[in-house]
Amino acid sequence: MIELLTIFVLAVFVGFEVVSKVSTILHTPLMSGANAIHGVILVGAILITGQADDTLTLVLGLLAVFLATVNVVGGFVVTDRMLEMFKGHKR
Amino acid sequence: MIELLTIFVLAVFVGFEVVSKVSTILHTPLMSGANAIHGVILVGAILITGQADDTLTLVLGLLAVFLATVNVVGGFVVTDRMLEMFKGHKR
Amino acid sequence: MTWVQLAYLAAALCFILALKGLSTPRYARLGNLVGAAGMALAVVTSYTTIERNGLLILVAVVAGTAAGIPAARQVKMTAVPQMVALFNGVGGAAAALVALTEFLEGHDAGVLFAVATVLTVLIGSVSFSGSVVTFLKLQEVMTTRPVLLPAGQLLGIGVAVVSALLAIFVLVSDSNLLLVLLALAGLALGVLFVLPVGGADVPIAISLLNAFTGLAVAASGYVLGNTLLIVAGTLVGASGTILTRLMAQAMGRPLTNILFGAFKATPPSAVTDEQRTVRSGTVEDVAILLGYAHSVLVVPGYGLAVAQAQHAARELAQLLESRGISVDYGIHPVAGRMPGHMNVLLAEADVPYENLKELDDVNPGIGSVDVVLVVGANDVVNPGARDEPSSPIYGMPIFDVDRAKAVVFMKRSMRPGFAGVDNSLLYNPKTTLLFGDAKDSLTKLLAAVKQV
Amino acid sequence: MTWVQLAYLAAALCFILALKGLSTPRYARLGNLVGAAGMALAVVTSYTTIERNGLLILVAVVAGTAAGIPAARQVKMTAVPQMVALFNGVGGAAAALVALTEFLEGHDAGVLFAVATVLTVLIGSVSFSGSVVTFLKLQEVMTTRPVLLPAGQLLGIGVAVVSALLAIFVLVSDSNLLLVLLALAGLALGVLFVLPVGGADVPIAISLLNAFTGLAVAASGYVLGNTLLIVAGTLVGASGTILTRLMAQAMGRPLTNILFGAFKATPPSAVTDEQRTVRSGTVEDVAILLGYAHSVLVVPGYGLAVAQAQHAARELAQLLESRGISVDYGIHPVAGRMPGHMNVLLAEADVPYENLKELDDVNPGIGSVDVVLVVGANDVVNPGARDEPSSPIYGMPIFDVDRAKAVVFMKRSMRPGFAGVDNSLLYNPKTTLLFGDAKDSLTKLLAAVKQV
Amino acid sequence: MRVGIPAESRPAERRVAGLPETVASLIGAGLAVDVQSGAGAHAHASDAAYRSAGAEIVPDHPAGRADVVISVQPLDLEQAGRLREGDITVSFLQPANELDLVRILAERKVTAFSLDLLPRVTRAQGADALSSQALVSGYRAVLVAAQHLPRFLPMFTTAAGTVPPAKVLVLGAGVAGLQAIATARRLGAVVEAYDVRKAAAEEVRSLGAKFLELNLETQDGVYAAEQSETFLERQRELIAERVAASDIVISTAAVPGRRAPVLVTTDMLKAMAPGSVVVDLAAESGGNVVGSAPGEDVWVGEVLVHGVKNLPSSMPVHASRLYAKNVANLLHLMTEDGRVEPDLTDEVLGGACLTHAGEVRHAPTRELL
Amino acid sequence: MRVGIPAESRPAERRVAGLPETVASLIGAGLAVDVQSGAGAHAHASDAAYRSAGAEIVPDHPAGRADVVISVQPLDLEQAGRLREGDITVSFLQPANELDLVRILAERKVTAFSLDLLPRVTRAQGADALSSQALVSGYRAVLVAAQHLPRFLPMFTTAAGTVPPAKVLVLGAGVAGLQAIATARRLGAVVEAYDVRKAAAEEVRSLGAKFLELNLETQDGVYAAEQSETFLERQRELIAERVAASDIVISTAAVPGRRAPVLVTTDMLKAMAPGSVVVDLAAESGGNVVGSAPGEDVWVGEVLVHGVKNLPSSMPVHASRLYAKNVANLLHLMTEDGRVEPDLTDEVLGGACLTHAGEVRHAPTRELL
Ligand SMILES: NC(=O)c1ccc[n+]([C@@H]2O[C@H](COP(=O)([O-])OP(=O)(O)OC[C@H]3O[C@@H](n4cnc5c(N)ncnc54)[C@H](OP(=O)(O)O)[C@@H]3O)[C@@H](O)[C@H]2O)c1
Ligand SMILES: NC(=O)c1ccc[n+]([C@@H]2O[C@H](COP(=O)([O-])OP(=O)(O)OC[C@H]3O[C@@H](n4cnc5c(N)ncnc54)[C@H](OP(=O)(O)O)[C@@H]3O)[C@@H](O)[C@H]2O)c1
Ligand SMILES: NC(=O)c1ccc[n+]([C@@H]2O[C@H](COP(=O)([O-])OP(=O)(O)OC[C@H]3O[C@@H](n4cnc5c(N)ncnc54)[C@H](O)[C@@H]3O)[C@@H](O)[C@H]2O)c1
Ligand SMILES: NC(=O)c1ccc[n+]([C@@H]2O[C@H](COP(=O)([O-])OP(=O)(O)OC[C@H]3O[C@@H](n4cnc5c(N)ncnc54)[C@H](O)[C@@H]3O)[C@@H](O)[C@H]2O)c1
Repeated sequence: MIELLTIFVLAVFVGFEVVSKVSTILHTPLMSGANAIHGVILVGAILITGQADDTLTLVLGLLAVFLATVNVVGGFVVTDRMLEMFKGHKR
Repeated sequence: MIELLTIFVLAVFVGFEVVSKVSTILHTPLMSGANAIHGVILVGAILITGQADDTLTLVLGLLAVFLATVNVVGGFVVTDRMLEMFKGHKR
Repeated sequence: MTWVQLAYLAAALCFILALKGLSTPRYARLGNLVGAAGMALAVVTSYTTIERNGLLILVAVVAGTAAGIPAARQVKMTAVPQMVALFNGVGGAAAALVALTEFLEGHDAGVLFAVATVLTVLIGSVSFSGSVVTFLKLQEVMTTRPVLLPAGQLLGIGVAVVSALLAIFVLVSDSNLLLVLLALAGLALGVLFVLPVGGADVPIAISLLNAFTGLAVAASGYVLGNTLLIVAGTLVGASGTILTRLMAQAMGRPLTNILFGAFKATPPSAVTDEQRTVRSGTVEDVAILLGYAHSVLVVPGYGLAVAQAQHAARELAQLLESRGISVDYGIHPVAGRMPGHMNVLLAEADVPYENLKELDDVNPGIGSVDVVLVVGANDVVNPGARDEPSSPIYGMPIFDVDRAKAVVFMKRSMRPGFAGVDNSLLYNPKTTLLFGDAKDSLTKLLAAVKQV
Repeated sequence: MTWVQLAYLAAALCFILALKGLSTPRYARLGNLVGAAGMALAVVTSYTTIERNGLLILVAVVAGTAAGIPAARQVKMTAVPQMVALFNGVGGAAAALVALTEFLEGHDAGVLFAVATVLTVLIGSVSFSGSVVTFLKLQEVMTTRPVLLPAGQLLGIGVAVVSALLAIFVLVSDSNLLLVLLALAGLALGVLFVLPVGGADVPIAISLLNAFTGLAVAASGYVLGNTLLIVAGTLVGASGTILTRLMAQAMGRPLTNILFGAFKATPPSAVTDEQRTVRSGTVEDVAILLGYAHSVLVVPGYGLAVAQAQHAARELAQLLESRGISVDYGIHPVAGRMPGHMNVLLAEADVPYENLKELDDVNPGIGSVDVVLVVGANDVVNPGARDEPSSPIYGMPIFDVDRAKAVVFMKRSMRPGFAGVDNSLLYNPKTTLLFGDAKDSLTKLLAAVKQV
Repeated sequence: MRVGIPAESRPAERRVAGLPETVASLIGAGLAVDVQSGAGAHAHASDAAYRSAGAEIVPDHPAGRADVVISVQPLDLEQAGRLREGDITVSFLQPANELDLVRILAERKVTAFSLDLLPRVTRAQGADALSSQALVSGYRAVLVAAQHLPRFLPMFTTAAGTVPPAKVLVLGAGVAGLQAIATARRLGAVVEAYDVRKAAAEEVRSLGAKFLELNLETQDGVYAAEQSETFLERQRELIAERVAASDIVISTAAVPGRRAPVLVTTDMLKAMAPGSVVVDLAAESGGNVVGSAPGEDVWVGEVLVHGVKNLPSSMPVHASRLYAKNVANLLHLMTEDGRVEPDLTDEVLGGACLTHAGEVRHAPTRELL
Repeated sequence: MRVGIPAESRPAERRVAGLPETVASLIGAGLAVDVQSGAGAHAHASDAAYRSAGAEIVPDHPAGRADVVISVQPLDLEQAGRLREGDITVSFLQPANELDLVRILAERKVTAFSLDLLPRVTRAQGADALSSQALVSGYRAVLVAAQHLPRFLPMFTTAAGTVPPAKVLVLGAGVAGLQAIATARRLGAVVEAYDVRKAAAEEVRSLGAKFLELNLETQDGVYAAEQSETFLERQRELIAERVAASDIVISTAAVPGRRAPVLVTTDMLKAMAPGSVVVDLAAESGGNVVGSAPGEDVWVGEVLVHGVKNLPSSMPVHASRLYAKNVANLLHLMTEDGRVEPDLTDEVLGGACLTHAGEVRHAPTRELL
């Protein structure tokens, strides 16, 4: 458990540090990319559905899988589209 | 074990990120401060000496405790002395 | 330590690198791809470990993909924010569902597990309903103005208190029903949170909800004992929080305004003059506009002289030119207060004569100018002189900057210029106003452009 | 999850914050204190968990303190680097001892444990012996020049191979003796590593050894299953590595030169002209020098004119002035290539006449000037004109900038000025050289000062 | 209709009211243009150049032959006597000094425009010859002062010692004054300026010069009016102090239609450092400096007072170019389909019109007659 | 010892070799100073000012009474005839033009220093009157040109059209040329320059002006020497092209001890736009421009060629100040304990010394005699 907490603390720092100097122009893509990343809940959804044995949990689980997939797939694709506009421009 | 590895990876990132934008004037104090921090081996030395039951390990352990203490104490003090020169100057 | 765990660790690494990449223009796109790769790895890995329902899960994934891709593909660039809000919402819902399911399934672990579950469900629901309302606002299905319920403040506090109580009861009683009720309370809280947020603040709200979802995912990671979820969720939670603060700063709004919007009785002063709205931007907005322009026209006027901003203007122009952006100066025959006023100043600042353009050089091609920087000029760019025969300055030739792609107006106030006539260009939707002394603004702009 | 663990976590947090603080001038000192507090917490916590030998440990700690504090207190500021090297070395030794002891004590765990032990011992010994040699070099107990053993390259490779083999044998055989031998091999390796490093590179070597020690500590954390050691050690290892790279960059030396110094036959070209060394700084060094100055004197010369850097110079001066630093310009009667050359340029850049000072205004008080920025001037600050009757420019009055507290020289090369005479000021220990076109340098400096 | 451009006949006038480029633009508007031979001589515009721009070169003054006569200086009485009813003349006519001429113009039912009367509104700026010629005067005034000053204007730090920058005081910060400020600053002088108009302070500072604050009420409005006694007292003190500290004084203060205000007295001049130079741009309208006379250099002790006379003429090429453009812009305002038919209800044209159909339209002039 | 400062007697010389401030510094060095009454009149230094600086005012030329005579222009033959053996004179003596004077100075065993011969080494800069007076000339040359040009130098965008900046070409970028470049640029002109010296390109650019590249071998060294024929050919082409494109040409090219090179021919002048102005700073040493004469304005077609004569004299206060400082610095170099005793083995003093103890020490002059 202390390890998980340590991981949490360290991850907070990494999250802070990594983002702290982003330029304004990247705010929206970064938000969208981060949004896609938290779609990793899909993993959780899969795991839980993969061991569901009654209908309720199965249904809930499948719903979670569906929603999480939308989050992941849509998130990455829409971020990529936004970032396309950086193409061709160089500093 | 995977948790320890995760911690290691995250700590590497934190270490990288935290230092990556330090200004030249702080190179030496930062090195010295980091040096003091790795004196945390003192904790290891204490723990191991604290359970030593034969003379060899006890002697080795105590030696480690002594050396680590020098590292810690000297490190922080010398860093502080270096940083004194920043005092009184404001931006 | 199994290969599954190592794969998860690799995925977590990918996510860190993705966020790092997304923070620098040059590597942003690559970062996104790395993130997607990490995600694929994580999903495939998790799929290999499941016991049953493989096919159903596959179907759900395919269905989600089928729903997500076209939505993301076909959305117009202007509608991206609401799309992001929606994706965020479903993510939050998924997290809440996962925790709920796990809770229903039967729970062995202790308090920490229960706390994590409760947090996940609550935050997930808030995030879901909040995001949905945001989506509706941005999509203009409902009004974009702040919605102030009669007793919004009280209501908000009330629901928050109820949620807290419910959460405690869940922890104490372990009751499934209460957990579902908590989810409902969370939904209500999300709605109440977002309703009073006005147009310009919505993106900040989305970012905040995004961070919330990240936290929910991290909490669900505790529930499931999965380090990947913890790392990824925490990353998003932390970076999302910072990002929200940065966005609020960039827009010059105090974060508390948005955070506690629900608990405030007064309407935020964002939208005031309904018919003639002006858009006032931040230095960063303008910096980005400039940083990604191909051609810029600087139109100096008397305000440049008053601010003695000639050196700052030249510095900015040189910086832009060093990035391959073409910069010209449009010198109006009567800009300033004496003939040749601008010439004197710009010569002092060593602006090359070749860069000084006159009306006839500029106006024909002005439609292809990306950004016009109006620095302390006013009358000389007033479209009234061209379009309104009743105007006292009708007939004076002007720079037709309203035909350029974007206009940035630097002045200190909404006061008119020498001729004392109002300038409709200020209200043009193409125009961004940058209030303040021209020298100050240019100096800040210089710093901001360097960071783009 | 016990309070001990939580205390360790808190200590780890302190260390992160300490490093963060140490990276910004404003919080550096606070950062160090936070680190010390974290350390105290960790040590006290660990002390409460021990089974026996409490008193002995206390004695050892007191002895260590008694040895460490005076050493750190009394060392002259110029001798700090060797002190740091020494502290680093004893830390490395301690890590190696801890791992060794744990190994001797009897080892239950598997391969990973053994690997960690071997790494700790090896790296710890390298760090120890390397640091000691560095110390001796800096203390000038032995020569500061690179020591190139006859077959240094071969020897280095040989010892490295032997170490690797020993390490593998230890893993296979679990032999205590072999581990001790490994420690000895590590010591040899450390010596061989540092011997060929020359004067200016020594600090970089210290930094690298520092990072090594961090890694050793992290590895020993694995050995002891202690997250605090892992986190702290890794932090130091990672930040130390980055720092080493940054230092090497700042000094303009490729890191590989130092890393593989031992395996190179040719002497590194670092130290060449023994008597007359120049110190070339980075823009950041100078920015910090300026950012913390109270008074600055700019001495422009012909190079300012050639670079057309007058605008950049004024901008920098204005920036400094806006921070309350007093900035004057020292205008030498014959600076440039025509009478009044500097006046023409500075007037163009709108430098106020009041800020232009002459020889007689400047020289009497020059001792209290914190930084003199010599921008493309040379002859007019050449102390030879004052001190060396044999000099062809003897008798020309100069700015006595060598009497100021620090001098920054901006020029493109070591070439002399108009008079063709060498300038001893370039070799003055107070002088930092900033090579490059004056305009470029000033522009970069401007950006860098903004970040101080 | 035919536009005539005479060679200027008044003494020392070197400008011309039309140049080949403006002739071409008038012809483009459907007009015919006569140019008196040699009209552009001082402005380096040859008869051939006019001819190739489409003008007809005529040997005599075009009055009586052309329908519109444009000139810099007003016509003399003889020339005006040749004008026919309905003819139009455009010139820089200052009615108060030319009452006889005004009478003749009115009698002969000539439509006379004076650029001196042109309203200073935004729309009329293209025709604002007061501004364009003041621009020339302000620039030239500094050159004249620099020429006469036995010192440098800029600062120089040299091996033979440091030369401090010259101190320049500009009195009156209208168009000419502002340009004088700008030019003196360009040459490296330290400049301060004074004006009674409220807006002038900001305008002076916008050129990087120092404005002298009187710390008394100042006046609004575009033109200066007359002042109260305490005000004048304080003004004199301030000016006396600053004049004494200056190496160059350039005075440009004017009140339209009135004598120029006297700002610098003989005592003030005597307090100046020997070798100082005063350039009085207002000399022709009475002078801001006691004792200054137009076109003359007067020594007051060791201080030189240069009274300016027709400074724009000293730079005929560009002065003519700006003036010709002003006149052409004015003509374009009243020309439609090749006919010059001024609409006197138009604010600009009405304001600039001195006489029309036998009537003197300018009220102050009507009173003087 | 006694230093004498005469009132300059050569025509149109308005400078003076000592001013009250330098007189004070000489007295501070233990010398006595005689000043001829009225010596400082043009430089606005009164007899009273000299007196209160410690000088004695004498009615006549101090030659024969003072031990050291310092002047701007060399003494005339009569004055030189009054000098006694061992007397010292310091002036701006160009030996090639004053051979009779040199003979008298040598005969009378006078120690004569000429600032024209002063080595241009770093140590001597404080006494370098060639530089200090060239500074004045370069500045004044631009004022003269601007004064004569019927156009603006700066660019103006106005309601009456845009005036382009004047194009100025400076030939010869020595001290005077560089200062002319700087001054013209200050006034807003577009400046280009040409010189044969290699280092000049960088020096010209260091003032923000454009350097004309010949793309042929250029010369090293401080002073220009004579050139090859192909070089001269290419140079002529380039100059012809750029002269034609310029509104103002300021020529300053000189080769010490030689006639100035002819750079601008009549054909080139004819290709210039009417109204252009050429200022020939080298007019006194033969002229860079064909037909230029010192002190005269010559019209070549519609181009004005102004041959310069003693330009520093047109700004006597500061020109004198710099010159007086130069001379004082030179005297300080040879004064010890109130005695002026030049050590002619010193590089600077030896180089500047023309005659000593009956001997002409300057080799080229010796050959000419
Ligand atoms: N050129 C001539 O010869 C001449 C002579 C006389 C009159 N005029 C008239 O002057 C006008 C010239 O037009 P223009 O566009 O140059 O000037 P303008 O129309 O007078 O506008 C100047 C603008 O600059 C802004 N400003 C003033 N100080 C500022 C500062 N420190 N920082 C930022 N902005 C500042 C003012 O707005 P805020 O107050 O909101 O900051 C003002 O709206 C024309 O109407 C022309 O007819 C010209
Ligand atoms: N003022 C006068 O009237 C006059 C006239 C003639 C001669 N002089 C002589 O000129 C000298 C003037 O002294 P000074 O100190 O001004 O000049 P200096 O001694 O000639 O030194 C100028 C320095 O600037 C550097 N430099 C050149 N271009 C540069 C660039 N783009 N960026 C950065 N640095 C650049 C050069 O070094 P790098 O090449 O290494 O960059 C050079 O060492 C004196 O010896 C004086 O006697 C003066
Ligand atoms: N509308 C336009 O576009 C336009 C065009 C040109 C000029 N103008 C304005 O016209 C005004 C006058 O310009 P002008 O050059 O013709 O002025 P002017 O020649 O009539 O007077 C010159 C200056 O002298 C000042 N003055 C008068 N009495 C004074 C006194 N006693 N002491 C000190 N100063 C005194 C006046 O205030 C004025 O600034 C200015 O405000 C100018 O901005 C407007
Ligand atoms: N040592 C010092 O401190 C010091 C002081 C002052 C001047 N100087 C140097 O002395 C040199 C001469 O200065 P000066 O002003 O007395 O020169 P000058 O008056 O003798 O000549 C003026 C310029 O004309 C140029 N010139 C000659 N022939 C030419 C031709 N055919 N075409 C074009 N240009 C031609 C010369 O190169 C010179 O630059 C310069 O290099 C200057 O830097 C040195």
